[in-house]
Amino acid sequence: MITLEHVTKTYKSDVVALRDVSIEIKKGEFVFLVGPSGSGKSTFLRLLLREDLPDTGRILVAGRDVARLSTWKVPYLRRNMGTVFQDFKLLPGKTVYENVAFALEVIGRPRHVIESQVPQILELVGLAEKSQRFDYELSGGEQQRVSIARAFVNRPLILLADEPTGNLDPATAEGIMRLLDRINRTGTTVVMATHDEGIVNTMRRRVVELDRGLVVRDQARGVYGLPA
Amino acid sequence: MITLEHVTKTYKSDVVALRDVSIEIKKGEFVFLVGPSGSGKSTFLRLLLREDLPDTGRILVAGRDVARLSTWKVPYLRRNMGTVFQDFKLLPGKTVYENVAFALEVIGRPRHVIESQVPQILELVGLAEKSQRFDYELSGGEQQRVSIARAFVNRPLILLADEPTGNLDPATAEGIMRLLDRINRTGTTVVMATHDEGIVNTMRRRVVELDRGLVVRDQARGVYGLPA
Amino acid sequence: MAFKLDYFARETMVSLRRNLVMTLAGILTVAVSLFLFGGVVLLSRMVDHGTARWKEGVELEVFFVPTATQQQIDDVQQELKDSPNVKKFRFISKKEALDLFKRFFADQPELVEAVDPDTLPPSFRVVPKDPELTETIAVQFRGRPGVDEVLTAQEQVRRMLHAISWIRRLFFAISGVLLLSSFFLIVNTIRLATYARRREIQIMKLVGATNWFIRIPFMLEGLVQGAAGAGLAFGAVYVLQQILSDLVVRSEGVFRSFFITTGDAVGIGLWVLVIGGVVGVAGSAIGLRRFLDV
Amino acid sequence: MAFKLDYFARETMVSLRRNLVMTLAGILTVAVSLFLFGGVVLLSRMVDHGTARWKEGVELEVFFVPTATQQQIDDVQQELKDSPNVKKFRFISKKEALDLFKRFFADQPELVEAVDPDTLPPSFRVVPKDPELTETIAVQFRGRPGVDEVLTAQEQVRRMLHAISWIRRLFFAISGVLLLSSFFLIVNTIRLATYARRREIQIMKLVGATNWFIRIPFMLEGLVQGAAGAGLAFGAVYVLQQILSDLVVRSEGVFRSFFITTGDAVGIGLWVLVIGGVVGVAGSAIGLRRFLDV
Ligand SMILES: Nc1ncnc2c1ncn2[C@@H]1O[C@H](COP(=O)(O)OP(=O)(O)OP(=O)(O)O)[C@@H](O)[C@H]1O
Ligand SMILES: Nc1ncnc2c1ncn2[C@@H]1O[C@H](COP(=O)(O)OP(=O)(O)OP(=O)(O)O)[C@@H](O)[C@H]1O
Ligand SMILES: [Mg+2]
Ligand SMILES: [Mg+2]
Repeated sequence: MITLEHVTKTYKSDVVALRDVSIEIKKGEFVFLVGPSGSGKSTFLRLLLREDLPDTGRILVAGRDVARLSTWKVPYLRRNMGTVFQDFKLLPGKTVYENVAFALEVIGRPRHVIESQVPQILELVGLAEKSQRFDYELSGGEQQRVSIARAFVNRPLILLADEPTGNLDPATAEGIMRLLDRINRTGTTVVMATHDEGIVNTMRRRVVELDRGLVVRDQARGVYGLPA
Repeated sequence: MITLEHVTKTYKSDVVALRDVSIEIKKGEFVFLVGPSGSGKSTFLRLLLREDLPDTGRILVAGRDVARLSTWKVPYLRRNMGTVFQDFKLLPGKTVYENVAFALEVIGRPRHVIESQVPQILELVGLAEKSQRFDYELSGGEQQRVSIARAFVNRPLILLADEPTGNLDPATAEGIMRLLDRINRTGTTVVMATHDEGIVNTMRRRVVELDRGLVVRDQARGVYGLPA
Repeated sequence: MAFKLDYFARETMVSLRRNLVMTLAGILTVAVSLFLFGGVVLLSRMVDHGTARWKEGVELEVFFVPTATQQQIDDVQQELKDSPNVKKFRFISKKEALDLFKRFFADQPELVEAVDPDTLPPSFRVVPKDPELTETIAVQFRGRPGVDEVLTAQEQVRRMLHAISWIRRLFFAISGVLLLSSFFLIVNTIRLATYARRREIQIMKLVGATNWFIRIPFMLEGLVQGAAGAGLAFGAVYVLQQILSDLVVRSEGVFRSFFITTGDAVGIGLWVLVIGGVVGVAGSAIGLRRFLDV
Repeated sequence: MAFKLDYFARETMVSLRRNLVMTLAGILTVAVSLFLFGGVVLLSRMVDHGTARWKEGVELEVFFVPTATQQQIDDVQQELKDSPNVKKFRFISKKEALDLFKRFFADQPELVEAVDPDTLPPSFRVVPKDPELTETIAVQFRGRPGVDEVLTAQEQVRRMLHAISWIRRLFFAISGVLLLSSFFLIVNTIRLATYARRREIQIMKLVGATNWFIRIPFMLEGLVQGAAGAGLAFGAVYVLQQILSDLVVRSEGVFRSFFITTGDAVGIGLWVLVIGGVVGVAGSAIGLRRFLDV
């Protein structure tokens, strides 16, 4: 589903965010991306989304060479991928409902589908009553959950989640992880960057560890820290 | 140092973020503010900073009635408080160095002081080499550390930290907590909203738990969850 | 892309309302700059009307007696044709003279009523090759059979006419400059508003929106702003026309002929509307361009 | 607040550079709108010069022979004073006549050189109570001892003069409208730029910045933008002046008197600079106001 071959990404010529990363993620896998702050996790996800281009190397997502994709096809690539951004990236000046609905409007879903699916997903992330709130009227954790709902709502093939529980209390985080797990079981490939030791150690899924842009560990059913 | 008396805060008439909260925090205390997502932690900190006004009740910070303070005095109140915001609130289009230096420029520190203190604090949070980066050129955790550095740099009387470790890996988070502890030991009052169970349980400081705006627990040397 | 008209309409209206500061800034910029443009065009229409009869640069006019025969007229015409001093000339028939008379005294209908078309003389308006030759030509035709009188523009009047034609050109240039400026100012304002929303645009792209999906609501917003601003400008031009007409009617002498009609104002207004709409849409599209490649 | 000049200067320059889109939008708006204003003022200066000698609404002029005695002049003056038909009058001495002559023929220095001041006659410029009385007054003074001739403005010339005075008023109105529009457009643009940076302003406040600490760099930015834009407008006005002067010199007749000097352009340019700076600063201050109460 996702293949990286010798991918290197350098920002502004001197900051090497990823160094010669090669990795393969199969359809239906659940992968944790761990590593210290600034190790390149978000960059990894950004490249998959083609928010940025790699300097060298090849990235295949769902069989397509992401870097070679012509510009007008990029939106169609992105529609196969739901993304929870580390900084949420809610659409400013739009309500919770509109933010989630936007992911469906974009792919041209008819109105009645939107009107039934959006409340459903908001219920799942516990924001049913807050659907008419604006982005700036939400607490940090609530914004994060809107971002999660938007990433889920169009049932993407691939789910990229960057630190999706960073602003959530352990109980809510657990709920979200159960949701992610359920989505994964329906066949969706999930790649999740996280710092949450507890979650990684409980779920025991594949763990890829980055350090200063290098893949230093790739372990099936792994844990957060190095197995001591 | 900080006193809240029967403070209620309602957003838009129907969202009650804080309900009749009364609490006293003494000079030099270290208080964890915990509670599920949307329970009112950020609102609590926002009121102390006078980013918003309470509907009813009285808030005293360093002996001053925050709600009654005339507008022009507000900046002077805020200079006594360093704040780590949940969404970082870095100054857009400014470098790391400029962001941190701003807190010192504001209080009119001479140039040579700024030039010696800023690199020092950036060293402490591990961003010495990234001082010339712009806000949008930083990873999530790096932005969070800039926010922390800015809150510390002018050695405030009170430190408000809203989820300061949410985007940090456990090792970096521990380093930051050690720093916070050290600052607290020099007499600074620290109020920190957090979801990090590990940190709260390790530090064993005073824990105030909020739930839907109510103080449901106030425990010296407490833990994150209810002591089961 | 499924073209979802209702989505775009809703999105446009909501966005206009929520970004009120931007919306108003855009509308007012359009209104002010197009009003300036429309106002100047209106003034230049006034000058046009006021100087219509001088347009051809007439320097002298050979008037026939009302009873002049066609033969007499033809003779004079032939002579004008042959004269090396004449640059050009034009025949004003009785009917045409009546039309001009009516136009010139449009504000004095009782006068127009009273005139008997048969008493209005036909004439030739003659432009000499050189202003110095005016008197020579006048002498040549004075007293010809059928010719009543030859009137030459006096030196000072001629100079004034010259000045007026200059003023017309000046107004034309000013309205050109103002049109360009309006374009620029409007596009500038809308670009700025788009710039302020660049984050929103980037997020939309990351969520999988195509460029057109983002562009259409922005362009519709531009259209609404442009049209609304132009509407205000239209109104202001209309009011200006009323005020000027009023002033003209109450003025005396030559100024009477500097009339402007409501039709002028409406014509200009429609142009202003079209320009407003087009510039609004184009401004949005231009403003968006650089934020769409994410 | 310790007034840290170097901080404010640095902050201003850095911010102008980093917010380049805004900076350029601001500068260009100022440039375009002040150029429009300056251009129109320039034109109206031209009209002023061209019509200077008609300013007082002279309708007839009583010229003395160059050898007229003071007594003769005083007699006429007394009679003018006593006449119920005269609205006002003004004495033009020999010296003054020379000045006017020089000004009128500024572009023909050889003519000015040639004139002997003593041959220029003194005169009275007389405005009758009613234009109809012009001929009555003329008759009254024609042939008086010392009086050379009495020139009356012919009907058509009078009407033209009337028109010109109207045009002057018109230009005055247009430049007023343009000045207001410039103000509005500039403030609008700068407000929009400020609006786009409202988040930055809010953060500054939360970190403990006083209003003035935030305001000063913004106002300095406004000043720089206003001044830079006005500088461009100044340049454009100057170029316009050169072009117009050139056109005027090559034109003929009455138009020669519609000269404009480089001094006019510079005078207007300085005004434009002052206006640009003031509006830039005020625009920033106004734009900031609502974002400062956090
Ligand atoms: N736009 C950019 N320009 C320059 N450097 C950048 C840019 N974005 C990221 N970087 C740098 O690249 C490195 C990797 O960043 P990335 O965001 O991928 O880290 P991360 O693993 O997501 O960290 P975190 O856990 O803190 O979010 C960091 O050192 C960061 O400073
Ligand atoms: N500006 C606002 N307008 C309306 N409601 C708001 C606003 N800000 C916060 N709220 C609501 O007030 C409640 C408390 O918000 P607050 O941000 O204090 O929560 P929190 O404890 O910080 O949550 P989190 O852990 O998710 O950051 C939430 O239900 C939130 O939706
Ligand atoms: Mg990251
Ligand atoms: Mg919060």
